Amino acid sequence: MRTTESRERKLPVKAMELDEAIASFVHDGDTVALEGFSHLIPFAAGHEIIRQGRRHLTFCRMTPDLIADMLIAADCVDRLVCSFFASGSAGSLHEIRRRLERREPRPLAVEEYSHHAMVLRYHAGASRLPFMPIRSFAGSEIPGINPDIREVENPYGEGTVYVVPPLNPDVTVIHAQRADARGNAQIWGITGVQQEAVYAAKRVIVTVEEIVDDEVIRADPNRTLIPAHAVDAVCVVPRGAHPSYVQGTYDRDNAFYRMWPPLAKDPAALREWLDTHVRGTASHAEYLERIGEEHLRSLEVASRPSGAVDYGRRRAQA
Amino acid sequence: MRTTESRERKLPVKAMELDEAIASFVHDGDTVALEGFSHLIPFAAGHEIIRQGRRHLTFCRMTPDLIADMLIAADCVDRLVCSFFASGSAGSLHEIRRRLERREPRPLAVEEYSHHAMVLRYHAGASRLPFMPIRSFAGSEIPGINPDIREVENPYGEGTVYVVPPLNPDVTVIHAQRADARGNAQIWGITGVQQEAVYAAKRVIVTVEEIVDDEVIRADPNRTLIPAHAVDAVCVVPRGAHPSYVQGTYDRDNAFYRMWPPLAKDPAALREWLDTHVRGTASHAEYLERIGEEHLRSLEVASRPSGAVDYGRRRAQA
Amino acid sequence: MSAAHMTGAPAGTAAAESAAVAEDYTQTELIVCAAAELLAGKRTVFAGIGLPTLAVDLAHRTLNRDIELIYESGVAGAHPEAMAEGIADSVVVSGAESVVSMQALFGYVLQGGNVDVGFLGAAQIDRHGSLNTSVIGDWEQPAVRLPGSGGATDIMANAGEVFVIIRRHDHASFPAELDFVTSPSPVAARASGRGIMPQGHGVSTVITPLGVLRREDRFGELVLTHTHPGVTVEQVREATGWELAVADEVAVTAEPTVEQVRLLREEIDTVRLYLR
Amino acid sequence: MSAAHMTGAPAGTAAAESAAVAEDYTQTELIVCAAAELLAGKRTVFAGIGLPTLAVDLAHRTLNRDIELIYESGVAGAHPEAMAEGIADSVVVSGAESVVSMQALFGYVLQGGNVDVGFLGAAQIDRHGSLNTSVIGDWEQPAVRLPGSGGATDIMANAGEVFVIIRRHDHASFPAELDFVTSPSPVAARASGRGIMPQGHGVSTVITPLGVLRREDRFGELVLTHTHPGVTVEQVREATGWELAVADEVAVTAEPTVEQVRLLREEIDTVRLYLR
Repeated sequence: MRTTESRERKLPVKAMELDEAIASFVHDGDTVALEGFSHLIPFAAGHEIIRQGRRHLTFCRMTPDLIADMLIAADCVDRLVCSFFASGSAGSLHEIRRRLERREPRPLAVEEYSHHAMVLRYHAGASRLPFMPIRSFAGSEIPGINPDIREVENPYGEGTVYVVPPLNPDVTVIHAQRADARGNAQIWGITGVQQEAVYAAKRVIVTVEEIVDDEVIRADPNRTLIPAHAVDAVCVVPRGAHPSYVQGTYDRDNAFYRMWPPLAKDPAALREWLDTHVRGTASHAEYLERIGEEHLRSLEVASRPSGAVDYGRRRAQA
Repeated sequence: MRTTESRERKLPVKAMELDEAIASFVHDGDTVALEGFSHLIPFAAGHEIIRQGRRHLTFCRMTPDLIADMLIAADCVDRLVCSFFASGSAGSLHEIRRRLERREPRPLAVEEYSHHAMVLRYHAGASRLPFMPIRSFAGSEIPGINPDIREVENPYGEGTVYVVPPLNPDVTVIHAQRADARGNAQIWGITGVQQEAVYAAKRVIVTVEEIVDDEVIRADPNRTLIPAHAVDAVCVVPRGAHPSYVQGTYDRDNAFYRMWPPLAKDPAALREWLDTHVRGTASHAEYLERIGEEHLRSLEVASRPSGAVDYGRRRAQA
Repeated sequence: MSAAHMTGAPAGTAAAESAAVAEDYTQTELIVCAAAELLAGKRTVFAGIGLPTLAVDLAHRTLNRDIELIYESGVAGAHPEAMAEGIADSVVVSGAESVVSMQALFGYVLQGGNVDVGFLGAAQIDRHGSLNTSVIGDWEQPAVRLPGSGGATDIMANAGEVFVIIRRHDHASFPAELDFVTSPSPVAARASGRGIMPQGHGVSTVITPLGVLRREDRFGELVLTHTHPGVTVEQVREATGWELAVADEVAVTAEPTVEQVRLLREEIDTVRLYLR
Repeated sequence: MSAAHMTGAPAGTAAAESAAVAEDYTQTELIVCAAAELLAGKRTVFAGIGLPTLAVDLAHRTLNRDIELIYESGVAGAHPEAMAEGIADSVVVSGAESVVSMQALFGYVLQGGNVDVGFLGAAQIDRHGSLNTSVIGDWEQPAVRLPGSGGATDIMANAGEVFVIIRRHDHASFPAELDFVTSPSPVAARASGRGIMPQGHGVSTVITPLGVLRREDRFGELVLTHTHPGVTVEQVREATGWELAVADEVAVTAEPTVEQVRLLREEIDTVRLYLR
């Protein structure tokens, strides 16, 4: 038999500044998940972790993306838990490659999974389950380099089933389109693994494009992917996902993504970029000034409204 | 090792009449799931199964509700798979009680679970997994009366973990607010276990309040809980959930629910009700006439609109 | 506990009147008010249907605005405009803060350890707080077929603590041994040696027509802590099917106030669905 | 296969012109058109990024309006208004038929057996269609660290069949033994004796710069069925790191038509992101 530590209880949420939230909830040595599958990547929060100089983090992200190159180059990370080591169509993450291919400037520990396995690790974490079964991995060499991928006997038939263990971050940070002041957060477009990663974590920071009136949230409760009871801090950070995107608000900065691999291929240029854009700025607002208002405006999108549905309100019955 | 039969491939969906869909896709002896957690219970489809006289079904539903009393009294069902044996606040399901307490007029086989276990059975079915782990059942006598609840050793620690097997219905039937003609179905309000039950099934019938233009669905893709590739038939059946409810369209018929237990306590009265309202009507439209337009209008709800969000549309980038 | 504990009571003479003990109240109202008082300071409550609906609503109006109502249908942060006639009533959805999938509700919210208090009913309860909601008699051919688990087994295994409201207090409902263990106490779970131990306390509080029983120790027994007005300790012991432990000092349950009764009758259960 | 197979080609002289073989086309365009032709009759396609994006889009426009584009980001039934620059690009969401959770996508859509064809790339492929996307050299200290699995291991285990587009055809990319087995063939899965067998066929089709290889038998080897115009069977065999099986009759890959090239350049990849 096995008991699991209960989640920490959440007090009614207080909206706060991002720097205060990172200072309060992200500590050296923590296991930190920054999730968002290409969409809604919490870059502003990642940058603030760099500004505050966190060290020895275990960094969890299905698709590490540029934010991983940045955090690792800033020496925040000792260990990477992920299922992909590149940046989608944009190519290599050179800081990660230097660490793994040449151990420059030092090694980086890696726990490697498939995408579905990472989804299931967060799911097991959120559900306080000791493992989740998966159909993948029969014949793959991934279990051979990851002793945490194990097997159980199928009690309903023959043979074994691969299982993966829970992933329970100390802190999960996500970015959402909007929330109310208590932390009920709504997301549309690609919703990624955010709900699972939030419930799996001990502490949760949600950055949002805007805080809206309670009634906006309560008019459409099915869009609330993250209920307030799971959230410790909600921070208003407009354009907080740049250079990734926010469905309906601004598009991915594809020029930035294309610029990154050649830049990050040169360690000195990468560090200079961090000094200028992250360590050399006091806040995300200053970072955005460096990127430039005109460029940011070019990322805006035209409108495509969802239409409304009706939730109804009871009348007295006959 | 174990191989799982693949799902049957779906052709592009054709909208059809409910009687045609039941005739085509529900056969004697099938395992049939009618899901919807108090909300969106597919009563019209259940009544059509009674009209067509299906026999020897294994009937799956987390909360059997009145529809189970009706299907069992009509002698459609040999076996019941569920996690609750009453009708919420409305009390006993007397046809079920007669079968189980006095085996009148004959016994009914039962597979009994908890709610979470039923959710996980559908999840395992939809995911083609041989089992799903659950934290419940330690010390409960439910595993003692259900040999399909088993244990596996925890490969990451000590002790065992209870697991439940997949539930893969031959047919799942659900009711939704709306769909397009291809079968992309949208649901809001309580979404129950419908997505899992649909993906777990070999064949799927979706009844809807209305079929809408493709563009209505595509304006808000996050509301599509059931993608078209999972659906075999979509049938327009207005008020198809009566006496249960459709969020935003009509409310639960609480008078009907309160009427049922005393009625169903008398086997003859129950059979007469079925003869009059179900077997004595040719379609759901006729059933609704028996219920009465004035009564049905009293179930209508006032408007409470969701508001709209923006999905955005790409502009050329700088 | 006195009416002075109640927050939000208006000041002055009217306040004194509404805080006074009600002259006529039913046993049901007494039970509901006792349950509501115990929700002070709780954060997330998994509300079942029936008397718990009334208790949670009353607590929310009088004691604890921060209480979050969670329903197993998938709703967290419900704000019903009318009394819910079921855990999946349309009024718990309209205006709610969130509606999540049942998998998220049972998996992440409940099994994930986010529910402070779960409310359960039962046909039978034993000395350690195991519950029977399945059958009276033998499962294979029961004398009475009860509703079964529903979410109860899952709630017992995962909520921080469980409150039980039970409408009978006699040897049939408080037996030495349950006819069937649907939702086991941590004591029963530990004894089984199987599966994963419950993460919470199990039953902490039982409110009966005769009094209030509590369990302080996760592996301990129920102890009589309150008798209702006019009930003696001896009556409760005689009505219980085992040698009931009794607290050193047994208090008398606070009687409902005028305001509590008014809220229950005139604002909460206006159709007398549960206040029967 | 001839251009006459193509449905939707307009009639008359203009049609004849657009159905004619293009005078200038690149190797990339040849590969993309060959892949598109193989999607006739397929229902649900799990589209990766890069050349598969082009092939699926081209097939959708020319051969198979019923094809359903599924992305591992959670989108099923995408209708992108512009070419997707990633599997989670905003244009695959706007106007899509559905966006589901990643758990539903990987668990129900993919692992549930609803994907007919998965498209994968690879750095290395072996004779049975096992793929390496992890490392060149040793995993502990690789010569080249590749992207790893992403969804590839999951797609190989669960899609009905897998198409591979690979931009090199030499002993390094078609070795006798992979440096690392990221996504195993059913042959490798069976040999391991562990876990659950893949539910699909594994790799059915490999499109390379030299030709097309196919696997008819789930536990069989890749067989050369097509050579691209100007390529000999001997060249392909020499470029392959094992004794490559060759079909009794090896066909020549159909050349892109004027219309296919026009669609690729002027309507699909207007920014030449992948047509480089």
